Amino acid sequence: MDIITIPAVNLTPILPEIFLSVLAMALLLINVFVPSGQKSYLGYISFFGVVAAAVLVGAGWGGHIESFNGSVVLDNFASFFKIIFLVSAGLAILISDQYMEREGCNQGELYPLILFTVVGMMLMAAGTDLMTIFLGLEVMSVSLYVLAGFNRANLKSNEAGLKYFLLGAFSTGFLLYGMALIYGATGTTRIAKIAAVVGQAGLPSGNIMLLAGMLLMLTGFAFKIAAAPFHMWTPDVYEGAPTPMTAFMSAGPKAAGFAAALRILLVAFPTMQADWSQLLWILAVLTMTVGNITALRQDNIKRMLAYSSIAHAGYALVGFAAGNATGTAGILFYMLSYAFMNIGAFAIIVLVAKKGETNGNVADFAGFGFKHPVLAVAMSVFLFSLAGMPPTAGFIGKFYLFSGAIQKGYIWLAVIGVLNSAASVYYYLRVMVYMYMKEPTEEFDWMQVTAPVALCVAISVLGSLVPGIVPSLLLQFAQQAARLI
Amino acid sequence: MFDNVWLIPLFPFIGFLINGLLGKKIKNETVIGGIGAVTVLGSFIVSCMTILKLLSLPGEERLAEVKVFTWITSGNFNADIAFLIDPLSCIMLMVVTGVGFLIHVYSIGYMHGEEGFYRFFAYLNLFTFSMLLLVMGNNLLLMFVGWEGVGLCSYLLIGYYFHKKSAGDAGKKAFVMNRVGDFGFLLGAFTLYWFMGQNHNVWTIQFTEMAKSSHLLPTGGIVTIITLCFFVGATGKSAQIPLYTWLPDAMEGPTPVSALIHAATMVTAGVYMIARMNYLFIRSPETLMVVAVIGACTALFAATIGTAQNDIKRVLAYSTVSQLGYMFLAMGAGAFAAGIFHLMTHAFFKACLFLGSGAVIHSMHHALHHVHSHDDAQDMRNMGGLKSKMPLTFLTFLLATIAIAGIPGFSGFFSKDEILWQAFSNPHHGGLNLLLWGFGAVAAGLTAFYMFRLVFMTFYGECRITPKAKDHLHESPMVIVFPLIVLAALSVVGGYIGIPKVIGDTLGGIPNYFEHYLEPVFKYSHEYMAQHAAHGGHHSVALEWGLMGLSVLIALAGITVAFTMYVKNTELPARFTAAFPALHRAVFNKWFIDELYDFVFVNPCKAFGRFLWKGFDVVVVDGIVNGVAKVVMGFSGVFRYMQSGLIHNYAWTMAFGVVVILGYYVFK
Amino acid sequence: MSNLLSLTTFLPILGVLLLLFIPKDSKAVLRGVAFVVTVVTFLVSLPILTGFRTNAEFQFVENVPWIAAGPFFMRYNIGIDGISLWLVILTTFIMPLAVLSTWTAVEEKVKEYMICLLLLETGMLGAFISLDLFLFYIFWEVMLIPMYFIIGIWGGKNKIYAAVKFFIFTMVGSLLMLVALIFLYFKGINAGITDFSLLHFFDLKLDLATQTWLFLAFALAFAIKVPMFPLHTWLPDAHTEAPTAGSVILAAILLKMGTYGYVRFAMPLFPEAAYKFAPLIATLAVIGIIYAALVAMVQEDVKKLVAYSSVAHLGFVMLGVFAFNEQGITGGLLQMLNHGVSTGALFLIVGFIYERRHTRLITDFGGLSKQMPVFATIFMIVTLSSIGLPGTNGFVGEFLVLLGGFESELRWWTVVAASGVILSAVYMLWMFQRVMFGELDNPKNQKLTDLNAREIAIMVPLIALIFIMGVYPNPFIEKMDPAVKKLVSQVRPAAMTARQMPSAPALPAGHPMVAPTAEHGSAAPAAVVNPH
Amino acid sequence: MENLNSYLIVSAILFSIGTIGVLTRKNAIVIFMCIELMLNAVNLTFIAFSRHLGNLDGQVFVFFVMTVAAAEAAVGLALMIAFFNNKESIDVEDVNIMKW
Amino acid sequence: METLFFAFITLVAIVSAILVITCKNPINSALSLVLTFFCLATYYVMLDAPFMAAVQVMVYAGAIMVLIVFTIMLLNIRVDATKAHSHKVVLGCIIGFFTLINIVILLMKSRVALPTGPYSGNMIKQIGHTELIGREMFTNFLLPFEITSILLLVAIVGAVILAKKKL
Repeated sequence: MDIITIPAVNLTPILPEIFLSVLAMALLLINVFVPSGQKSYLGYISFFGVVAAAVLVGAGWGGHIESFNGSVVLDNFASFFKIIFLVSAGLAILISDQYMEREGCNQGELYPLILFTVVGMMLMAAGTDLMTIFLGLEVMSVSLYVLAGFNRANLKSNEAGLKYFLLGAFSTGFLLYGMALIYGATGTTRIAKIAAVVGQAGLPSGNIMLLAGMLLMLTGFAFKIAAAPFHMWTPDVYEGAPTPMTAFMSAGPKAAGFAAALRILLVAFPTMQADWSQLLWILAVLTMTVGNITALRQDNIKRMLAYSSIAHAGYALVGFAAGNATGTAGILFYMLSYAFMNIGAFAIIVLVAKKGETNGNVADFAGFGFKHPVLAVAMSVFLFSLAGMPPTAGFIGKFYLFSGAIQKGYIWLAVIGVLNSAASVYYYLRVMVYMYMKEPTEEFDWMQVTAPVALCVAISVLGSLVPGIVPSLLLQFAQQAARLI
Repeated sequence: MFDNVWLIPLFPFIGFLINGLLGKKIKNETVIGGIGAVTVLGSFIVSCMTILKLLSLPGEERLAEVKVFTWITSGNFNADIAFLIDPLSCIMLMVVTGVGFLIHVYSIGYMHGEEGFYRFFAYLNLFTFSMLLLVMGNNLLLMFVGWEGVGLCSYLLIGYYFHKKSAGDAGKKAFVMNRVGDFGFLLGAFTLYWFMGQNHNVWTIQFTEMAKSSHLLPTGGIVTIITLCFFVGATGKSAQIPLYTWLPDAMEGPTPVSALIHAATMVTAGVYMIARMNYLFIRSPETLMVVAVIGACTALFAATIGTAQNDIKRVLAYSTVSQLGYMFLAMGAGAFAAGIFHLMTHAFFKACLFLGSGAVIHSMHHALHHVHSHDDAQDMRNMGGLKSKMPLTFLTFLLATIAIAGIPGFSGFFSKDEILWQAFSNPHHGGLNLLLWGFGAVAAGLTAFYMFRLVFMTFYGECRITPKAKDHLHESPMVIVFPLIVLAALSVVGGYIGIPKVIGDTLGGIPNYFEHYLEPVFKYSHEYMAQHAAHGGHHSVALEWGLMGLSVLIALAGITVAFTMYVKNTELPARFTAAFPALHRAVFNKWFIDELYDFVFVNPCKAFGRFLWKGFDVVVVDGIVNGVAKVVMGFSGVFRYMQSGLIHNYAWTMAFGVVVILGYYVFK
Repeated sequence: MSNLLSLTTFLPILGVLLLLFIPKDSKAVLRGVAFVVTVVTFLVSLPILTGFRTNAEFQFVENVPWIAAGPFFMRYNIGIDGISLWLVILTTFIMPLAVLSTWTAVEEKVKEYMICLLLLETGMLGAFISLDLFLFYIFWEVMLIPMYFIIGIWGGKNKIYAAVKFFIFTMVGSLLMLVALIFLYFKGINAGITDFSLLHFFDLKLDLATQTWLFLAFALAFAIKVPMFPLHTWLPDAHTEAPTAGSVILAAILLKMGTYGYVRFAMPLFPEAAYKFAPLIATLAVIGIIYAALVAMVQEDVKKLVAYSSVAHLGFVMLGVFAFNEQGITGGLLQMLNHGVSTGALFLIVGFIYERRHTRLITDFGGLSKQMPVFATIFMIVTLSSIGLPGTNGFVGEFLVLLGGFESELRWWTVVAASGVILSAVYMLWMFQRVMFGELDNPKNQKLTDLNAREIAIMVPLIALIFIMGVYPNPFIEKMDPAVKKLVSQVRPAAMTARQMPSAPALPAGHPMVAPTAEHGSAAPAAVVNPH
Repeated sequence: MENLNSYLIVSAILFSIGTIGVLTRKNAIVIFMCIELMLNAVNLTFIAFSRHLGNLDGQVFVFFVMTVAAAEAAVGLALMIAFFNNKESIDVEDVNIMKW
Repeated sequence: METLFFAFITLVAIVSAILVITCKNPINSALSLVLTFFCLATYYVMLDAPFMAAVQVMVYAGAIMVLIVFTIMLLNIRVDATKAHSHKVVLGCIIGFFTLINIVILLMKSRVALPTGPYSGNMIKQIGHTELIGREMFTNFLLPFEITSILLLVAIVGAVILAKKKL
């Protein structure tokens, strides 16, 4: 019997992952020794850990290193997404402490779980093997189930966790079946090898099994990015989950879903683009429309933002359906901007809400604009960015997404997209209507703005505005990242 | 040579600026009135110099254009602020500034003590300015500026007593009706400009150039359209059927205004405009016929209404409408000079009449005011026997009345008779001529009747005012009487510069100076006529004398009837009304034309507007907008309830999605 | 100075930064600073006017790269020609007056209000000077935000409805325009164009079908902004609810964006399509003129009346612009300026009495002339300007529009439109009469005070402009003339080819209609063709 | 050894039965069991393919799927317990406070 | 013989799977599921994957199912006498049916890749399944293998957080 020799592996591609995992584990240990009132320190440590990880990711920019026999890769695409995840995590961490403290569930395990989630997402983005991607997805999902139900004394949180778990696991079934079919059709789980098989086999129409596998897998990712009709969990989970986690969930995992789906479809199935474009076209329309229209009549602001998040997935799908460089770059840019603007908005919600997540209705923002002008302006920036008004990052992002579609010739898709955008303006404006145009019913005197939250808001404002005014640099990064093949 | 003609409009404008901007501060009526009058006097003097200079030139050189600055240029379109000096505009200048000056003087006395005295003079000066622009403008657009400007001043001055609702209404009515005319004017101008430019590459709106290239125009056809459009403009401004109803209402303004604007000058603008563009009108027999018929009808129609009015100014107003009808009749007959001649004489005697009536009203008003009576100072039924109280006024008034009635030897006779003869003898309308003449002659009789009715009711018989007030009646001050005397004198002698040919010949070859003087203006028309028109039948001198005698007889008959009914046998009118109640009611109520207009245009317009607003704009247009929003919101509600919160539904939807997606590709 | 335009445009932003540091309770200081900033902006913009050389070139051009990523290259490319010059000046001119008009009208949240006004100014100026399609779009959208707040925060009773309607209505149109914009860009790329510069796209030859779609998208966005008939309903609401300064700016400048958009973008970019749709647009414009006039006639609220009158006036602008000839376009452009001045003034006037009486219902007034003579005079002048009385600015524009329309193929449209001249007199004068004339019988009106020095100071420049532009419009026309000529040359050939002229043209120039008769009995006089 | 298709069809049947279970059962734990059933069906597919293709990637995948199933079971059941603690029910129809 | 055996196992597997979704008592469902798992393990053996069969029995039928049963016991859920199924049974069955139809038709239509790998049944038997799997896992799939460690850690932490008695 031979001795199994573990091949030499290059750890560089997964350095950030390793760093974050180690940090998370260390935090788990440290947590034991930190008294319950001082869990903030864990937050600080993890925030700086995230920053450090971002530096690591940044240091790897421009390289292209495959490792683990083609299980994982370091490329710009992965790095860009990793930055998105780190931004989401960092911002979410900043607002977690205050929230968790207020809700009385500030347990130290929170931060390691967030970091593990990030690790999972990073593996999804960097994975070049279906197994890596699947396991990354599961690491992310399992952490998120826990995070959604983290406030376990709160029924809403329980419910969010449970719903997310059951539906997530259900969708995993389809995802896996899809992977199985692909495996059956190609004999491998390595994306590069699948691409090779797909490329030579005289596809796309040739092998329905491959197509079906791809579709089933796509539905699995559609669940993660909350695309209709796989979006149903989103509002409930977003509403029930602790607000910082909602913020995190809306930005990170969505981007991770896109990362994995983009890599698989663009690298492995470029020859079948006609098929998946067609599907994504329809999904995009459905998603945008359902998200936006349903959001129109929401009273709970978290729920409203959940529907808005569905709609945003729809916009991103517009770029995805285009499947070209412009659209892909648009998705990358948009996901990053979205992380800023959405988490920023949730940060404000964290501040305005009272204990037990009360005061979370749109109407509760009445008069906020003139009680806390700075925060209100920040909120307006986020909302305008979400609505896609220039000169915010949201606009540039949408511009690139729709441009991708138009470049591809999907004019009607773009038209539907912009009409949706116009409809969406209504509910974003509604928040501003309450903030600025209604008489205050409350004094907002319970609000206390702690430094981390303020930092989060400040970063988010910058992140929503600067790429809107001088987007070149970021766009160029996104375009370098979008060069997958 | 005429370099300083721009001073003519400038003076009144300066007066307007001073009075308008500083009048409130000045307060002193003499100064304000003085400024108003002196500026117009200045214009008058310059006008006199201008006309003298013009007369010193040989006939064919009597034309000058003075450009002040370029106003609008765009593409091939060019409009200057430039003045045209020719015999026609000079005549108008004399009328406007001369009569205008007298009325300004008169106003100082008449408006004494009125609130907003400065405002009145400012408007009056502005009016003079605008009227001068209208008259002197060397292009259609500048004329239009004056055209609208006088309309504006008319509006402002009619609404001078703005606290009276009737005054405001009347002003608005005048403006709007004028605007209807302006609409026609503009369309005419556009059509002309476009047609000449498009087809002949003559892109111009200058009168002289248009005249020069008028030979390019066809006869009838497009020219008929153009001239009809212009004529619509003329009917608005000059109160012809169908746009005449504003003029009687315009009597809401102070009397000097009626005299200046609604008798002597502004309302004649339409006549002036046709004369100015005679070379166009002559090219369209159809238009000429329309003009003549409208003129004749208006002359008769307004005269009938005039017979039954009791308001002294309204009688004069209808008289004005009627006399304007004469002028249009002349225009329609192609007798442009005759029309302008009547315009001038009419300015004299009608201004005199209005100012005289103003003096009466002024006096009545004061008397009634003294005894705190609320009787109407303008109602002739309250007057009577003023002859002795106001002898000078009476005398001047009588002279002017004789003039308007067409008694030989007075100015009105010459001009009116010329028109009637031209209507009868012109080569344009064939068989219609007799009818036109008939209308004119009957109208002349009616004119004589109602004018003398007015004189008799006002100045003769018993004084019907309350005895107490009677003592307060007295002659007006000199500042009022002086203009009356001047105008009365002009009414008498003004006609001698235009003695009709037949009389002149009989009297030993006295030429018709007026017609001769205007000859250059109508040169192109005459050329055209010489080329094209079939010459009308030659009429014998005897016929002309006969007709002249007939019209004088008719006039005399009218006077006699009036004398019978209102001096000798004063219960006759009542018996007459009793005998023909329907007729009287119709005439008294001005044939219900105002009501008809309200019914046909005004009310439907408002109702339609209201419908468009409440019924269409709010319900349909905005309804669609809000409806879209509502539908989207409705969908929102539906989608919202699909989000039932139940895991089964969610899972089912997902599985359904998978099945459909998969099924589509599998079964494809 | 080479970056004068940028300076003018972004000065208000500097003002905003300044305002941020002023405590919000010192209202007088806030107002003062805002006023000074707008005045300085106006003064800075004057050298643009004086330095403008009368030719068709874009001047004061600044052109630096801005966004360079992927297929897209956007530049910060600004400049003005004769068309935008006046709109820029109009904007800087109106703004100080607008600020001044809110001196006492807005007492709450003064700081935010002034910030909104200044942001708005930057947005509007930016839109007028952009020569990069993308840059234009940015400014175009940015404008919405401060205006939304101005209506929504400081507006009347129904302000939220009006503000949201305004925002979304405009947004729908402009987003479709965005799609068209991107599509156009890709067409451009295929034809070798490398960035969003407007000037490059002028040379792009597109086929008619493409042009049609693109034109429709652009036209919709601009039509909403203009607003043209059936898309106008946001306007009465927005105007009625907006505070005075908001209405003034909305009417005077914001609406001009729509018409400016047609002139600058929709027509020269898609000339054939524009020509093809000219009858449709003219029809809507004419309907707008008549319809809005009729509706205005029966309004009970003065402000709403003025709002509808705006619709009618802009109908004239559209008609003129789509006459495709020099007079029409010049008239349209002048009418834009005129409308800015006179309707702006009207809204100020409505603001004055609203501030005094807190009502705008016509029936609440009557006889104000007696109590407020100065006001009456000013109101009268502005009213007359609005109905286009010769000697005031309104006339010149309206006249040229009608003239241009008449010379073009839209003759019959023009005839109908001209009747709007009558209707405008009806509704304006009727309103004026009901407000200003009659008995002063309402006791509340008897206590009204006449305009104060500040209010007069606001109105005097406007009144002066009304007369200057009415009496001596030539300097205005001269500056814009080369640009208009260029525009005509851009759109006219297209119009000519699209028309497919019948083979026999009209009679040659100077050829008399009547055939010469004394031609030695020549047998074929009709065959003589005049050589020129 | 039976041919590949038999296994695949058995797997499909099991997968469908699992789906039906998820869609019809009310007890969250049973639903979870049904999901496990689906995963097992997938596993069968993987191994069948693996055997057919003669490479072991599929079997390795199955190994990982089992791990995942275990992890999910741990977290899922913990979530159910947490929910049960608050609501005294594990019926998914009681998981309904958030809707619309 | 083998076919018969396959048919028998299939029958058991399907029947027990149906029992999983029809039994009212969760415990019964769980036990049926265990039976299904055993059937699957049998399949694995038939497919020359004895190691997977062993893991199947140990991990699934053993660990996971025990956990589930424990939970059911722990929560002590009343056996709902009235309804174990939601009212959506019909809808659910339709979806399930169509899922099946879809997959079956798909399988009919599709081509499976030709055998590419070196691992025939004989070779597996020769070298030993466990070793082969081990080789694969520690060479080609080393990274996924490592990730599972994180996954399990997360699961543990999560489960502890969610279910521990004291907050």
